[in-house]
Amino acid sequence: MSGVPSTCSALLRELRTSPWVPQYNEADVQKAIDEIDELRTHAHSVAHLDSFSDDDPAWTSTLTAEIQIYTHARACLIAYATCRLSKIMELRWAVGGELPAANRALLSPAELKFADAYDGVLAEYMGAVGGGLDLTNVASPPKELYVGVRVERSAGAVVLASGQVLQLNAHERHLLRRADAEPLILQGLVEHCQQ
Amino acid sequence: MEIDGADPNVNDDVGRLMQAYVNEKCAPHILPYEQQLAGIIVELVGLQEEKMGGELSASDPRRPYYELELERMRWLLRAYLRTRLLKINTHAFTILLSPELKSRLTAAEVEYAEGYVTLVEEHVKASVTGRLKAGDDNCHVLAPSDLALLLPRQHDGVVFCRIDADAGQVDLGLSAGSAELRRGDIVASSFSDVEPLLLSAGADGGPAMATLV
Amino acid sequence: MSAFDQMVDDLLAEEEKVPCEFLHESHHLGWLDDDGDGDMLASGAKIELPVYLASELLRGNHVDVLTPQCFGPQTRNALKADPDVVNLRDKNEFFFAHGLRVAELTPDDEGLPKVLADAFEARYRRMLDTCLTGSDGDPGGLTHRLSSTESKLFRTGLAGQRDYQRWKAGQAGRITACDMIRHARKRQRCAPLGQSSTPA
Amino acid sequence: MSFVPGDIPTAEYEFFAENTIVMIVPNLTLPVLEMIHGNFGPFRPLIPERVPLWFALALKKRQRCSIQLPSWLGVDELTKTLEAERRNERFEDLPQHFFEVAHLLLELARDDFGDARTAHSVEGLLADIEDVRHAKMRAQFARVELGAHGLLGVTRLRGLTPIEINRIRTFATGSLGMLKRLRPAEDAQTQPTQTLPAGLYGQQPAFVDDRALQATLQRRR
Repeated sequence: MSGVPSTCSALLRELRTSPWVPQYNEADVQKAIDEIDELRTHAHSVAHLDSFSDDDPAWTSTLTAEIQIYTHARACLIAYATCRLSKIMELRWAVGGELPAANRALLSPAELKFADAYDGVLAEYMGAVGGGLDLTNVASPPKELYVGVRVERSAGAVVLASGQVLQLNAHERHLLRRADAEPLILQGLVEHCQQ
Repeated sequence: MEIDGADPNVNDDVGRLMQAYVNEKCAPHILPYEQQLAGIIVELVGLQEEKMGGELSASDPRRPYYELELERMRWLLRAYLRTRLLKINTHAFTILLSPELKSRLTAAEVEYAEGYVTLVEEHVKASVTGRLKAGDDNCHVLAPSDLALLLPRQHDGVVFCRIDADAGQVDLGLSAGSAELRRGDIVASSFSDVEPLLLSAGADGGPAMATLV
Repeated sequence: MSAFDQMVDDLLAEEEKVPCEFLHESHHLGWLDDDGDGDMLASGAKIELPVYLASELLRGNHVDVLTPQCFGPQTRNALKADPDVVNLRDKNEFFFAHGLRVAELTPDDEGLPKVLADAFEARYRRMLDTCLTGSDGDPGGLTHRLSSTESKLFRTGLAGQRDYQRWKAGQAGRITACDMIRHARKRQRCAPLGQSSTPA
Repeated sequence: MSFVPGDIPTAEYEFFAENTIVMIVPNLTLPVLEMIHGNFGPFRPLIPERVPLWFALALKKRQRCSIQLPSWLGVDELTKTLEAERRNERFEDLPQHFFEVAHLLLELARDDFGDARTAHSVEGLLADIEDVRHAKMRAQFARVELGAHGLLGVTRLRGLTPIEINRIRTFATGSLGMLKRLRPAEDAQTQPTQTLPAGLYGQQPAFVDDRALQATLQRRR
């Protein structure tokens, strides 16, 4: 194993094998940033050495290698950041509304800020297309106006899209309008039972 | 079963919007917004909703069927618009850099794309590039190489395309060059090779010469 | 697989290694070589380097790139003899993506592109059969032999097949909870908040 | 939930199919339905009317109509289709939503097939047709020919219905795309940029003041 820095790729590998996103890893991100800074500082100092000559392949190969290594590491870090954003949006689109607390707990402060700001951009678009169509949490095409659901675990009261308040008590069944039922099912609060 | 079009009482636009949705789902990059088509359906949905809230009596036996149809139409519109937004998420940087692709978006979609790109850039600056040491203030800006990273590299992809009108000799861009395409043929081809067929309306602005299946 | 996941895979595939031979000395690069000593990397040093690095050094005529062992004669012969049974995952996780890059960096090795294409095509047929028959489970341990590209394709193939069968069984209209939420919830129940689950 | 080209759930094909116009015989009275999809009715008991399938099925669930089966769904017709399908290498031309409509009617309007035995034979014939076509599809997709007439040939997929293609769409398009990368047309002027020539990050250095460094290196080449 040669000594090419590997913190960035470790972050990517962790992200790649995670069902959603892994806990934001500030320590490793900082370590990766330090690695990039160090290599970059070194590359610049090499170029300013008195003995440095841009005609000498023994020097230019060094520069080439160092620039490539930190450029790659930088790209990995940016990919880590943006790929996590894509997962955040993916979830936002899947459930509609605010991200569940369990998911929010995995995010960095900057990511939470992004999530909230993104909500704003999305709300603006949905307001502009009119008709009050919510484009997120679209489940399978409608078959019936009403959907039968079963409550798995008690989850307190929820406010339905229609403004009605529904008490979710374990093992109870309800017949809800589709628009009311879908978010509850997608968020795993109730189960869809087909007749 | 192909009797839809033959029936003067049936509104073809519904089927055409379904096809527009499938096209959008299958095409690897954004297609022109079906302004007219989607506009008609949005308007009809609005009118129908008005009717339900107004003139139609609460006990009218047709009400549940009207409601179910409205649910179906709203689902279709949502699915179509949603597919486009998700695609814009994926290709936002590419789209905003290409005047041709950008012109395919609605004003609201452009605004969405720009808002979204700004947020991504801000986030990347705050959590990566802005934290790196650099001898220059410009490091807070995303470099072209960072941008290049954010542009998905596979713009093209293979699609299944059904020819809906005799298209004559068509260049499929492969080693064999062109092929004679007849109505009803189905080809698996690069999207870029069949895109012109997909976007070409018939002589009188009628349906396109091909659809994605 | 979204474009963002693809970006991650592309970057990781760029980290796969190729053997390089340095054509001259290089200052300060001794640390790249486990066997070397000191600051200077010797001319003629043979080191395995990630593709992203090897390609730039090759462009500057600093190194020669050799064909990695995972694309060597042994693999080629095995792939020619019976492409289905070769375990590509063991050879290289990103066998085809990496192979394409290696082929670019070793233009003299004219056989490689055809080996890759023929192997992919033969194995594609095998996956096609399994996907289309939609048999459950994993006949012949297929998934363990697939490279990353293949296993992604195979999974989408099986998913398509299962979705179709679910529809035939009258289950397609059933709405289910979103996976991403289920995982996060499960995780939250197992690990206290704020504690990273990253293995040290 | 993120965008993956061509990823369409099978359930959506059923949704599209539900717009197919079918003939029903209602047993209720309803004024004209003025819907977005068109005007249907008025409905009077025993007077056949043309309606979208979803509406027919909604009435059917309330036992308010019987549905007249499309002619292609009769035992004789299906037997002919199956024979032709077996005899010819090409795919028979079927109605766009052949499988979806048949599936829905068998599930929700079984009594309209007459007796239980008829419904059963229809089911058997449909399964056979599906299997024969499926086997052909397998053969066609196994015979990958780059070049010639499009990636897979122009005529040999003719006749496939969308739901059949959808069944393996993402796998097939993904595999063919990869094959195309691996086997670029020999004489073709395929763009070399497709295969990530200079790594993933283009030629530009990430930091502004690195451009000077990069320029230093470029000069030597």
